[in-house]
Amino acid sequence: MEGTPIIEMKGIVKVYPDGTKALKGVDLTVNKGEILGLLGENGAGKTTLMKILFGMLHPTSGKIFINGEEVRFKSPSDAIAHGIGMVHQHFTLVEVFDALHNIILGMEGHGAFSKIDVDRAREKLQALMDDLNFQVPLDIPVEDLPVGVQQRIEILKMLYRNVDVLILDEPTAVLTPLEVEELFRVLRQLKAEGKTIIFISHKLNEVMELTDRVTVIRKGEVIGTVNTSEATPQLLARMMVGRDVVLRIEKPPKEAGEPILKVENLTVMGDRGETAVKNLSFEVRAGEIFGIAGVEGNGQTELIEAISGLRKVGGGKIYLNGKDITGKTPRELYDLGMAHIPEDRTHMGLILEMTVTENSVLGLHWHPKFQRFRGIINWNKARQHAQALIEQFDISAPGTEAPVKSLSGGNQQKLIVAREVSKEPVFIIAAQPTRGVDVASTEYIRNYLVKLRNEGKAVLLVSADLDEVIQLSDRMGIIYEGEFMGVVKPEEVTTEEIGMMMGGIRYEEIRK
Amino acid sequence: MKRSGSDLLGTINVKPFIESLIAILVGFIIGAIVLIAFGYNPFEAYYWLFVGALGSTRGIASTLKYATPIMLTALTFAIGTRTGIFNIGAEGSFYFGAIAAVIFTNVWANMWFGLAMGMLLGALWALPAATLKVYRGVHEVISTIMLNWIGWFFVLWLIVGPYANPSDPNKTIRIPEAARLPEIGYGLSIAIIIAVIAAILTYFLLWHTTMGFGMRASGINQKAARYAGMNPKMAVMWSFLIGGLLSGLGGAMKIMGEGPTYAISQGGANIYGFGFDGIGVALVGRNHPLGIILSALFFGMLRAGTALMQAEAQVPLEIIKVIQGIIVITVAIPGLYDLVKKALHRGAAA
Amino acid sequence: ISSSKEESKKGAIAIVYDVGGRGDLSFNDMAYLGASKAAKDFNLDLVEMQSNSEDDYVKNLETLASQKKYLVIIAVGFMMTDAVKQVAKEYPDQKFAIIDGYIPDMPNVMSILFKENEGSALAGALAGLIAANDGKDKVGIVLGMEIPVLYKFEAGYRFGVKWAEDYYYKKEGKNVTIDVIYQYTGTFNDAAKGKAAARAQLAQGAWVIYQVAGGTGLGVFDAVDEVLKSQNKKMGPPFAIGVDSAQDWIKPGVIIASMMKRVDVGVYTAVQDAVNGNFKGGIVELGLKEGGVGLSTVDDVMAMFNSLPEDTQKQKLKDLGFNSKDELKQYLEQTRGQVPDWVWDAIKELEGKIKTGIIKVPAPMDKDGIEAVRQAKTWQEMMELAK
Amino acid sequence: MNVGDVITILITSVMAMVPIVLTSVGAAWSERAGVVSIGYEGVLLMSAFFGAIFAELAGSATVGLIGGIIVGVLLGMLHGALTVYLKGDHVIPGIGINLLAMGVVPFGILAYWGTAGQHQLPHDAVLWHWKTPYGEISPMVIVTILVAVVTWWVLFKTPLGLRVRSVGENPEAADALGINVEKYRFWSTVYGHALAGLGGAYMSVDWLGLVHKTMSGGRGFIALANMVFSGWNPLVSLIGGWLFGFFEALATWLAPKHIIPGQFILMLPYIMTLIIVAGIIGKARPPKWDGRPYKRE
Ligand SMILES: Nc1ncnc2c1ncn2[C@@H]1O[C@H](COP(=O)(O)OP(=O)(O)OP(=O)(O)O)[C@@H](O)[C@H]1O
Ligand SMILES: Nc1ncnc2c1ncn2[C@@H]1O[C@H](COP(=O)(O)OP(=O)(O)OP(=O)(O)O)[C@@H](O)[C@H]1O
Ligand SMILES: [Mg+2]
Ligand SMILES: [Mg+2]
Repeated sequence: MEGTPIIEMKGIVKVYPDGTKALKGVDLTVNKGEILGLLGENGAGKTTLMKILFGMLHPTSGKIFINGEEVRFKSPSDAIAHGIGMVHQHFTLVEVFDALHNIILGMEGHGAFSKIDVDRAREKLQALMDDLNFQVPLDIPVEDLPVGVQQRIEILKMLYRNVDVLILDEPTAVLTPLEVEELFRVLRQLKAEGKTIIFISHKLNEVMELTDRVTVIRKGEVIGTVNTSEATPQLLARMMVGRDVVLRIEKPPKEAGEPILKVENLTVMGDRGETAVKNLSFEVRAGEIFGIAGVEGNGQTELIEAISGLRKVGGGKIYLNGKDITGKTPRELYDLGMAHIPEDRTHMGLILEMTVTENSVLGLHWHPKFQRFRGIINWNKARQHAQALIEQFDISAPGTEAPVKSLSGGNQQKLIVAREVSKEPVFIIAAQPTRGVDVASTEYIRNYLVKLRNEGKAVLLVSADLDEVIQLSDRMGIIYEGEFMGVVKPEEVTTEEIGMMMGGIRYEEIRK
Repeated sequence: MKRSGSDLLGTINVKPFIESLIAILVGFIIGAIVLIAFGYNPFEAYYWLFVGALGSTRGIASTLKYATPIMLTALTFAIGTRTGIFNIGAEGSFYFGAIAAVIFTNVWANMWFGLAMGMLLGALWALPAATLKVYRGVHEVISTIMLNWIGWFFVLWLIVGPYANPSDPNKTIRIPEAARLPEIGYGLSIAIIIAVIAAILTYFLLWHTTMGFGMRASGINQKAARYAGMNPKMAVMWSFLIGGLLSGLGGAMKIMGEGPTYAISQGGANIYGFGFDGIGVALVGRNHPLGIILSALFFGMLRAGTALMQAEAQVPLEIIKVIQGIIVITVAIPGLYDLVKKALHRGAAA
Repeated sequence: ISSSKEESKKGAIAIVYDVGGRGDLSFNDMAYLGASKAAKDFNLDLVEMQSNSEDDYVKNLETLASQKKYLVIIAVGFMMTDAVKQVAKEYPDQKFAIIDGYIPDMPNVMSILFKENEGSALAGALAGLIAANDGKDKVGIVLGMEIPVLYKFEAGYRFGVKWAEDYYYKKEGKNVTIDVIYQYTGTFNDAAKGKAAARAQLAQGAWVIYQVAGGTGLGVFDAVDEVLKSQNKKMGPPFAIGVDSAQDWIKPGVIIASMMKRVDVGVYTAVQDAVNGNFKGGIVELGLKEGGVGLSTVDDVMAMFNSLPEDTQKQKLKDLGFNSKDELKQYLEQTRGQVPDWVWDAIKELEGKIKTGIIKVPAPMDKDGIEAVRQAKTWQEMMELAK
Repeated sequence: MNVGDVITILITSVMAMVPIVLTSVGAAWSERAGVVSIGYEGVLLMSAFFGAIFAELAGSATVGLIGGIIVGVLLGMLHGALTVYLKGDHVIPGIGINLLAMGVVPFGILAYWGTAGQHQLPHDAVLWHWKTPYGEISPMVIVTILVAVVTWWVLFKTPLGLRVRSVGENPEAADALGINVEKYRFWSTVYGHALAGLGGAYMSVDWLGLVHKTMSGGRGFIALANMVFSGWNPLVSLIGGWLFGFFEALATWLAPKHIIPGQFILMLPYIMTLIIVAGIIGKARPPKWDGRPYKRE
C-alpha cells in the first residue's frame, strides 16, 4: 500500500535535558489519508516523537518534512498552522472552562480586547459536531464531564482548527467499548474526508482493527513498519517487546471459597449529591475475581471509594471476613487485610514528588516492620522493601531515592501493584489496573491478579476495558447508574449482551 | 544512584545548599557594586561586617543570639510549606509566646513552665487559622495576615494595660530571675541550643516519623494521603499547631533568654518583625530544618556584623538591607549551581 | 582608613539612634541636629549608628564602647535604658548620655530627661484658647502607638486645655467647655492612618489638632491642609500643632506652632560637658525653665530650617513658593497673626507660671495615671495629681 | 452620626481603597496567569518614592503616577524574568523586593531630598482633587473603579483574558494550542506589578502628598488578602478593598468615642474581614497552576 507521504521525519534524535536519550534517530513516514498506528512499550518514545512533530518539543537533531517541504516548528501554533493537531495522552483541558471556551481558546477571532463572539463560535461548533454526529455539551465546565466526553472535546478542539493530520496519543485508554466504537466511527469518517491520522495505542486489537499501517518503536528506535493487513497481534507484540508475549491469560478453573467481601444494600452519594450507587448487593469470595464492567461514570468510582473507606456510605453495610467495616478508615481497612490499586494512579496511588522508597511504603508505613519504635519510620527497612519490589516486579527505576515522577507511567503502575500486593491482603481492589500500560506490563499485571486469585485471595476488578473484565473475571457484575443490570459468568454471555446491559437493559429482560 | 548508610544522607540533598551559597556570593557581589556606586569601599565594608560577626567571641555570641528567634519562625514557615500551607502566622504566634512568658513566669517562676506556656499560647494562636482552613476552607493567607494584626493589637493592649511594669512603664513586668534562661556567656543564653534542637527535632519529625510522613504527604497530595490512610485534615492542623508552637517558643525565649531587659518593651518593639524575617530565612534555607539552621546563622551574622560595619566603614544600615534583599532575590534563581558549573567548565575548557 | 581626616579632628563622638532612626521628625532627628552642631563647633568626628531593631542596642553600644575612641556615646531614646545600663557597667571609662532614659546612679551616664508635659500644656492652652476664641468646643490630639511615654503629652495637653477654659472664663466671663478628642492610632509609621484619624476628628468638630505620632502625624498636617484648601484658606484655623522639633516649616500656614523637645540642646550640652571636662553622671531634667521644652517661635523654626542642607533649603523654598527665607519667615509670622495677641500673651503667662513652679503639670506614667487626668474636671484637679 | 460623618467616612474609605484595590486587581490578574508575588509591599513603597521623584522632576502628578507604573513594570519584569523565564520559586523574589525597598527608600529619601525619612511634595506635584467640606476625592478613585471593571471585563470576556486564565489554570493546555505561555505569564506579572506601582505612586503624589520611609504600612499584604478574599476576581476586589477601607474608616471614626480600648477598635477591620471570609465566603479556589513554574521538558 504505497501512498503519498504527507509527513516525513528523518533521523530524529531527542536527548532530554537530564541526559535521557529518548529517540535515537527515528525515521517515520506518514501517508496522506491513512491511519498509521504507532506501537511501542512504555517509554519507547512514541509520545516524545509526536510531541516533536507537534512542535511542543524540539528535536536534538533530525528533520521534518511536510508535503516534502522542510519545516521547523517553534511551538504548537506552527504545527497547527501546518495542519497538524494532537490529542494528548493526558488531557490538556482547562478544567474550569466549558467545552466551548476550551475549543476556541487561542483562536477566538477578532482582536484580543474585543468581546469574544460566543454565539458565532457556538454556531460553527454545532455545525462541526452535527457533521460528525459527535456531540458534547458546550456549557458545562469540563471538569464536571466524564473522560469520554473530555476526549471528544480534545478531538473537536483540533478539528475546529481544521487540521489535516490528527495525532491521537493513547486515546482509547480511558474509553468504554461503546465510546471506542464511536471514536473509531468518527476517525474512519475523518479518514474518508481525507484526513490523516496517527494513532497510538497499547491495545493490539484496536490497532489491528483501525489502522492501515503500523510502525513499531522500541527504546527510541524504529523496529519496523508493517501493513496492518499483513500483521498479527503476535507479530506486533514480538516486534514491540523483542520476545513472544502470552496474549492469553492462563486461568485454571477454580472453585471459589467463602465470601470475603460482602456488600449489602449499599447506597453511596456522588460529589454532586446524586445517588451514585443504589442499593447494591454482591459478594466477592476467596479465590475469585469478581469483575465490574460498565461505562465509566456509573458509580464505579463511588463504589470503590465506599468500600475502601474513602467515601461516606449513604446506607447499607459492608463486611470483610464477616466483620462490619462500614465507615472504617483506610488505615483500619489495611489492618483488616484490604489492598487497593486505585484507578487514578497519579493523583491517588502515588505521590509523584516523593521517592520510590517513600511511595513503596505509602499506606503500609505503619506496619511494625517499617517502624523503629512506634511512630518512627525505619527508612533503611523501607528502602530494602522498595529494592525488593523493584527486583521482584522488574520495575525500571533510576533508583530507590529517585522521585516517582521520573518513572514511566507503566512502571508507576507496576510500583502500585507491587506495593499493594506486598500488603499481603485477603481482599484486593484492582481498579483500571492496566490502563495506559504496555502489553508486557499488562500481561504481567493480569497474570499477577490471577495468581492472587489462585492463592485464594478475593479480587474485585473494576475496569473500563471490557476485554480485561471478561478475560479475568470468574463472575462479573454489569453496572448501570449505580445498579447491577446483571451478575453473570463471562462465559455464559455474549459481548453483545454485556453491551446491552452496559446500556441499561437488565439481564432478565434480555433473556426473555 | 544507589544509596547506603545513614538515613540522614538519604534525605538530604546538598545541591540546594550549594545553590544558596552561590546566591549569597552573588548577593555580596551585587551588594559590592551598590556600595561602590554610593562611594563606599566594599572590601572595607565586608571586612568589618565579618569581623563584627565572627571576629571575636562576643561577635560570635551576638551572631548566635540574632539567629535564635528567626530560626524558630523560619521553622514555622518551613513546616507550613512542607505540608502545603502558606503559613505566615509565625509573627502572631511569636507575640503570644512572648506575652505568655511574661504572664506565666510571673505566676510561677519556672523556666520550663514559661517555655511550655509560650509554646502553648503560640500554638493556640495558630488554632483559629488551622480550624478555619480545615472546616471552612478559609485560605491561610487571609486568616494569618488578619490574625497577625489582631494579635498584635491584643498584645499591645496587654502590655500597656494589665501587664505594664508599674515601676518602669516603658516595658512589661520582667521575667523573674529564677525563670530566665541560663546564660552561656557574652549575653548569649541557652536559647540558641534549644532552637537548634528544635530544628533538628523538626527535621526528625518531618522525615523520620509516621506523623511527619503523613504531614508531608498531605502537603503534596491530599488525595493520595487520604488513600494511604493518613488524615490530611489533621496534618494541616498539626502543621499550624507545631508551627505556632515553635514560634511561640521563639517568642518566649526572646524575652526569657535575652537581657538586659527580660521584658517586652512598650509598643512591642522587641517582639516585632521576627515572623516576617523568618520567611526569608526559611527560603534561603530551602525550607529544610537543617538548611534553616545555617541560613539563620547567616542572617544572624549579617545583623551582628552591621554594628561594626556602620561604626568603622560608616556604611549605613539601609545598604545592608539592600544586600539582604539582593541575596534573597538571587536565591530564587533556580539551577544556579548548574549555571555556575557550566560556566566554570566553559572557563576551564577555554 | 580615613586617618588623615581623623588627625585634623580633636576626637569623636558617636550617636546611636533608636529604631525610628533618622527621619522620625522626632528625637532622632533632633539628636542628630544637636550632635552635628556640637561636632562642628568642637571639631569632632561624628559616627552615627542606626538600629534595625531593639535587639541592636546592646550590640551597637558595645561595639562603639569597645572602640574606646569616643568622648561620649549618645543613646537616643528611652528604649535603650537597659542597654546603656549594661554596657556602661562593662565600660566604666566610657561616657554615655542617654536621651529620655532614667539612669540616676551611674557616674559615667548622663540621663537627659524632658518635661514634655510642660511643653504640651502650652500646646493645649494654645489649642484651647484658639478654639474658645473662635467659639468652638473641641480640640484634638492624634497620638502614635499607645505607649506610656505618650501619656505625658496627652496629660499636658489636657491640662493646657482646661487651663484655657478657666483663662477664657476669667477673661471673657463666658463658660466654655472644650472637649479633647484623642486617639492612639497604633502606629508611628503610617501617614495614611494619621490622615484618617485627623479627618475623623475634624469631622467631629476638632478645631486644633496636636500630633504626637511621628510619621503618622504627617498625615495630620495633610488632613488639616485639605480642610483649609476646601475652604480656600491659606492659613488656619483650623490648625495643627507639631511636636518634638519645630515642624512648622513642613507645612507653613497649617501648623500654628510645635511643641519642641530640645533633644538637640540636651545632646549639645552633653558633648560640651564632655569636651570641657565637666561631664557628670546622673539626671539632667529639662523642662520649660531649662529651655528643654517649649512652644516653637518663628526663630526656632527658621533655625530648624537652616539646619537642612543648602540644596534642600533652596528646593524646599521653591516647593513652598517662596523666593527667600525672609518670605518664609514672614509667612510664618503671618500665620501666627491669625491668632489674637492675647492668646499668645496668655501662653506666655502660663509658661511663666510653670517655670516659677506656681503651676505644676501632671506627668502620668501609666494607664491609671492618665485615666485620672482624663477624669479630672479642672486644671486644679489635675495639678493635684501632679503632686 | 450625622450625614457629614457618613460622607467623611465614605470619602476616607474610597481614598483608602485605591492602593489596596489597584494592587489586588493587579495581583489577581497576575495570579490568574499563574504567577504569585508577595513583593507588592515593596513595590508600593518603591513606587511611592520614585513616583514622587518623577512628579517633582516633571512638575506633574500625572507623570508621577506614570513613574510609579514604570517602577512597577521594572519590578514586575524582574519578578517575571525570575519566575516565568528562569522558572524560579514565586515567593522568594517578593521577600527580596520587600527587603530591598526597606533599604532603598529610607536611603533614597535622605540622598535625594536631604531630609531624613520624609518629604513633602510641592503642590504642583500633587494631583488635583475634588474638594468637599468632608474631604477631598481624587480622580484616581474613578480610575481605580474603571481599572477594576475593565480588568474584570478583559479577564472574563475577551480572548486576551481567556488566554491569561488558561495559562494560569493549565499552561500545558494553552501551550498545546499555541499560546505562548511564557509571554502571557510574563506580561501578566508586569501588569500586576504595574498596577501596584500605580497604587504606590498614588499614595505619595495623590493621596497624601508626601513620602515617608514606611508609608506602605502593610497595604501590600492586605491587598493580597483582599485578592484571596475576592476569589481572584477584580470586581470583587473592588468591593473587598472598599469594605476594608470602610471598616478602617469606621474604626477611626469610632476610636475617639472610646467605648472599648483603642487597641480593640484598631482590630475592627481585620476582625470584620475574617468574619466575612469565614462566615460567607469560605473556600476560595486559586487558579490551578498558581505559583507553579511551567516547563515543557
Ligand atoms: N520530560 C522528560 N525528561 C526526561 N526524560 C524524558 C522526559 N519525557 C520522556 N523522557 C524519556 O523519554 C523516553 C520516551 O518517553 P515517551 O514518553 O516518549 O514514551 P512513550 O513511548 O510515549 O511511552 P508510553 O507508552 O508509556 O506513553 C522515556 O523512556 C523517558 O525516559
Ligand atoms: N521529570 C522527569 N524527569 C525525568 N524523566 C521523566 C520526567 N517526567 C517524565 N519522565 C520520563 O518520561 C517518560 C514518559 O513519561 P509519561 O509521564 O509520559 O509516562 P508514560 O511513559 O507515557 O506512561 P503511560 O503511557 O503509562 O502513562 C517516563 O519514562 C519517565 O521516565
Ligand atoms: Mg506516551
Ligand atoms: Mg504513556
